[in-house]
Formats: sequence, C-alpha cells, structure tokens
Amino acid sequence: MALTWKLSSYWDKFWHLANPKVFMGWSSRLLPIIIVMAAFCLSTGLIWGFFFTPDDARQGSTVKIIYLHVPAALVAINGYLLMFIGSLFWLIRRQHVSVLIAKATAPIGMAMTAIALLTGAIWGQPMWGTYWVWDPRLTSFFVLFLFYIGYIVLWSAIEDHDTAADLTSILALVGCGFALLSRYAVLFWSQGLHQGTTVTISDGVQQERISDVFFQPLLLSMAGFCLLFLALLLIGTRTELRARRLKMLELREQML
Amino acid sequence: MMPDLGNYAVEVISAYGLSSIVLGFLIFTSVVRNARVKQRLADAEARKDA
Amino acid sequence: MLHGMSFSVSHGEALLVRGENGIGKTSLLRCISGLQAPKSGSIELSQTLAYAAHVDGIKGSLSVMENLQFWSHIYGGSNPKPALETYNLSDFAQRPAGNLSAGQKRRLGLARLLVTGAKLWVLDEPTVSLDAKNVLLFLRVLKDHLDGGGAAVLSSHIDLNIKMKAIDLINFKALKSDGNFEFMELLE
Amino acid sequence: MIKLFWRDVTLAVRSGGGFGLALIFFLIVVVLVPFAIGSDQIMLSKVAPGVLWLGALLACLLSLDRVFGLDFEDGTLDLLATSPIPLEGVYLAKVAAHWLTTGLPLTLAAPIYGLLFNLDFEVRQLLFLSLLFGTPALSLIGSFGSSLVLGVKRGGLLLSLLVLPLYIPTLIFGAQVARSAAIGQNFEVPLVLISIVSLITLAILPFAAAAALRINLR
Repeated sequence: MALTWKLSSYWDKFWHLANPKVFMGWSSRLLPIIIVMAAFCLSTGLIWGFFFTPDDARQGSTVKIIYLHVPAALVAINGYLLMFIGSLFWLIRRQHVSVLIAKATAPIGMAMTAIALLTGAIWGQPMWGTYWVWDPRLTSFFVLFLFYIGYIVLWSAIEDHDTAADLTSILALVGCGFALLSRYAVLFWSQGLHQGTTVTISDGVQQERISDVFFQPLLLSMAGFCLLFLALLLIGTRTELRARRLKMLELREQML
Repeated sequence: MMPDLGNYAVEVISAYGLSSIVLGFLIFTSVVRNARVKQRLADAEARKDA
Repeated sequence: MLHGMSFSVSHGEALLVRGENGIGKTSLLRCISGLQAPKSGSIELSQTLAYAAHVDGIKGSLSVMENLQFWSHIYGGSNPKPALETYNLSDFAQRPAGNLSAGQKRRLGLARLLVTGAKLWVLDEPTVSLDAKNVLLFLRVLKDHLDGGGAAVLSSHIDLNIKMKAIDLINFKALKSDGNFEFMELLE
Repeated sequence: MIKLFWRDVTLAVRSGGGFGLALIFFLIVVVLVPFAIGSDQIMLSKVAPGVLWLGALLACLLSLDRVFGLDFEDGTLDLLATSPIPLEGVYLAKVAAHWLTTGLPLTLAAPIYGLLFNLDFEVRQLLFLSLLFGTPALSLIGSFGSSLVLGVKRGGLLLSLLVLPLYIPTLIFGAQVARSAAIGQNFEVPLVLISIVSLITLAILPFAAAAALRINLR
C-alpha cells in the first residue's frame, strides 16, 4: 500500500508541474540553461563533424550531411509522438499546458521534417542521380510533413480555443495511428533504396555500421538538435500560454 | 582551413545552407512572436489594473 | 458562462427560463439536454428527453409524414397520425416539408415532440413564428403533456398563462434575490 | 439507426445530385488522363489502375462535406444528439449511407471506365475487388474528417487537406492490388492489407468521430 501512496504523490507532484503558473516558473529558470547547452552541443557537434571527420570511402564528403539529416529526422518523429502524448493528456485531464505543448511542437516538428527532407534529398542526389527519389524513408517523412500541416491548419481554422484544442487532439491521436499505418504501407509499397539509416533508435531508425570517428560528432549534434527542440518548445509553449491569457483579458474587456 | 569537400562540395554546402536558413527562420519567428505576445500581454495587464 | 445555480423540475411541472437575449438561456437549455457539458456541477435526468430549438431539423425533400415517421422510429415507433391531428397538419401529410410555411414547419417541429413520447421537453422559444391561434394550441398541448405527468423546461419571450415556476437569468452586475431559487450570475 | 441510414439513402436518391455527381466527376477525371498523358495504349494501360483508383478516391472526397454538413445546418444533428441513438450509431449510419450512395456506385463504375483504357478482364476484376474492400475505409475516414471540420465555415478545402494524408495506406494497397495483375505479383497480400485498414478504421473511427461531433455541437 505504501508504494501506491508514494507513487500517487509523485504523480500529483508531476501534475503540479503542469499547472500553468508553475510551468511558467520552472520553464523560465530552465530555459537559459537549455539554450546554452543546445548552442554548445550544436556548434561543437556540427563543427567537429564538418571540419574534422574524413570523407567516407564510398560517398565522399556528402557523408557530412549525416549530422543534419539524422538528428532532424529523429526530432521530427519524436515531435509527433510528443504531440500524441500532449493531446492525450489534454483529452483525459483537460491540461491546458499539455495541449499547448502539442500546439507549440507542431511548427518545430514541421521545420525539422522539412530539414530532414531537404538534407535527405541533397544527400541522395550524388548516389541516386536525381534530387527526389520515392524512397520509403523519404516518402514517409513527406507523409509526416503532411500530417504536421494538417494539424497546424486545423488549429488556425477554428476560432474557439477549447474546441480547437479538442479537435486537434483527436486529429493528432487518429493521425498518429495513420502515420504508423502509412509508414508500413510505404515500406510495403517500394523496395527500399535508402542506405539503411545510421543509428539504432527505438523509433525505427535502423543501425548503420559506421565507424566511431563519425559517431561521436553525430551523438553531439543529435543532442544539440534535441536541446534546440526543447528550447524552442519551451519558448513556444510560454508564448501560447501568454497568448491564451491575453485573449482571456481581451474577451473580458469586451464583456465589461 | 576549409576541408577539401571534393566534387560534392555544392551538395554539402547547400545542405548546411538550407538547413541553417530553415532553423534560423524557425528560431527567429518563435523568438519574435514570444516577445510580441509578451509585450501585448503586459499592456493588457496594465489596462486591466488601470 | 452561467454560474452558481441549482433547480429541479418534477412531474407535471414546467420551468420558464427568462432573461434578455444572449444572456445564456439557450446554453442553459443545451446544457440540460446534454449537448453542452456543464463546467462544474451535474445534470441528473431521470426521463427520456426531447429537445427542440429555433431550427426545426425538418428535411425539405421528405414529406411531412416521412419526417414524423423518421422521428417516431428513432424514439421507438409511436404512430405519428395523432400528432398530426393535434397540430392539424393532417392534410399536409403527403406534401414535401420543403414548401411548408414557417408556422407550419414550427408546428411540425412541435408535433415531433409528441411523436418522441419523451417525458421531458426542453424547448427553446417554442412559440416563435406561431400565430396567436397556434400559440393557444401549443399551450393546450403543453398543458396535456404536463397533466399527463410530463415536464418541460422552456424559454420564451411571451407570457404563457400557465402556472409555472420561473427562473431569471440576470447579468452579474445587477444581483437580486427572491423566492427559493438561487440566483444566476454571469461569470466566466 | 437503420432508419437513419434509410432516410439518408432516400434523401440522397431524392436530391439526385449526390451519387450522380460523384460518378460524373470520376468519369471526367478518367477521361482527362489520356489528354494529359497522351493516347499511347501501352502507357495508358500501365497507368490506368492507379488513375482509376485515384479518380474513385477523389470522387469520394468530393461528396464528403454533405455527410454531416446538411444535418448540422438544419438542426437535425442537434436533435439526433439528444435522441436515444448514440452518436457513434449516427456516424455509422451516415457512413453506410455515404458508402451505398457514393462508394458502391464508384466501385461498380470503375471496371466499366477501365474499358476506356482497354484493361483486360482480370485487371478490371481486381480493380473492382480492391475498390470493394477499399471504399468503406474511404467513407469511414472521410466522414470522420467531415465531423472534424463541421464548425469551420468553408470546410471543404480543409477537409481534403486533413483526409488525403489519411487515405494514403488505402490508396497504396488498393492501387497495388489493381496493378498486381499487370506486374505479375499475387494480389492476395495487398488485398488482405486493405481489408485490415478498413477493419481498423471501422473499429476506431466511430469513437473519434462521435467525440468530434459532440465537441462541434457544443
């Protein structure tokens, strides 16, 4: 019994973190640290990868694009999962902060998907001879890009905040299911051209036998991208919270 | 200092260039929007208390 | 939007919701009928409910009879004929509902209430676009409904001369209290 | 619920526009293809299964905003929401009515339109089969989309933007079945997969759509 009691107190404390005022508090303290760490990891990772790693035997210097493509792809996929979780918590507990986290994640996720697509296409160009190849990995990122756009457009299409939050959350939940379905449909649809992705990460980016010299800078730039994502997310969520409060105040002014 | 990028220099540079443009735009918009909303909120709060 | 109110309606009673336009009458009625979840507090419904709003939900390309038959099936198949007679729409039965007048459409909407056989009627301005004769007709039907153990919650601008409890929605600025009903304020 | 289904079917038949429009749109799209791609038979027959599937999908998309739009405007949806039928039931009845009045006619028309590309019987048969199993998913997903955009004024464009990405698995598997005869692969696997997609959507979407309807009726 004691265990469950302790667990629930953690759980409540966790919810306490998500209360708007408390969130604004700890996020403002955490933000500067994250920004500094993100800047550090990003710069060292990219500079190290760009300047101090040898060319790959087969691909020549294009392998340097790896330091952009893989981290961006990683953030793009996890961004959508975060939106799924944020929407779920909104629908279950009406947590304003969690739905605003989902809302703030979308543009960042979309930008990261765009970067993954751009760098993927450019990276593939020398080997495949054309800029855009209907390769399963790139195509499923394109599908993910469409899902992001749908989510963002739905937000802007509905005036009332709570209705928009509810409907976009439902779209995110359903969209996530279909994103997985589309992923496997795309894999089924074509025989993969992609060179097998670079690092094993649970969300399906498979292992690539790459030597250590490429690996360390890659880890750093991945950390950099994730921290950048977190920083932008906190800024975005704080903006959304403030925007919501602003709208409340303006509504109240009209009513008086 | 510039590493010899061999015949794929254009690709690598354009990849980094494009990505930094997208990232730059993303960072710029989120920071600017944050500041603008912060400002308008401060005005609204001031109006409320006045 | 509505805050701090509680009331109950039992068999044979009708509750009139009064207040200026846009003060929350409709959202209260929608809240009762379950279309809108209350922010706090609860709504207990012991009986089946039929809701009727400004828009009657009548399909133009279906005939009057088909419209009523549809609703009778949805609510468990009572025969629509008597409802047509009480609102003397029987001679329009086969006519497509599209070319009925506003008043006739409103009567068809009210006839739907009879067909549903629901005990609790939630009506939003039921007498709109009805001429005096038909308003009396409606009041008689409402009275029979109440005497038959039914209940109703309705909002209306004209005074319906039926013994009815009333509840006034008042803008939160002017707060006054009377009778046994807790008062409503308009607060976010 | 069955009565709601029949009422919707009679409404669609009476108003006439409904499925006739979708069929004509489908025909136009199909006829436009040779103008776009050129009249060389080999090319056309290679492209035909995909084009027919895409045409059916777009025609299906066309008629979606009428699924809930009409009832929302004239207040019927409010009355249905307060009736004893659950909103999930209302959604399923609407989907069935949409499928019968749009999905099925498209499925029947596709093999006939296939003649324009002189596809042989086997390919047209597979086309029919894949559409038969695929169009229910198109109606299910589409109606879910139309319940999402109910409150939005000009929701038509937004509806396509939201629904088309969700159509991708169905389109891929459906076109694969239709193409399998031409490229000599077996058609059973994609056919099973498309049915799985339809079943999954049948299982999940009613609850999501009912939730969306409840929110939009607030």
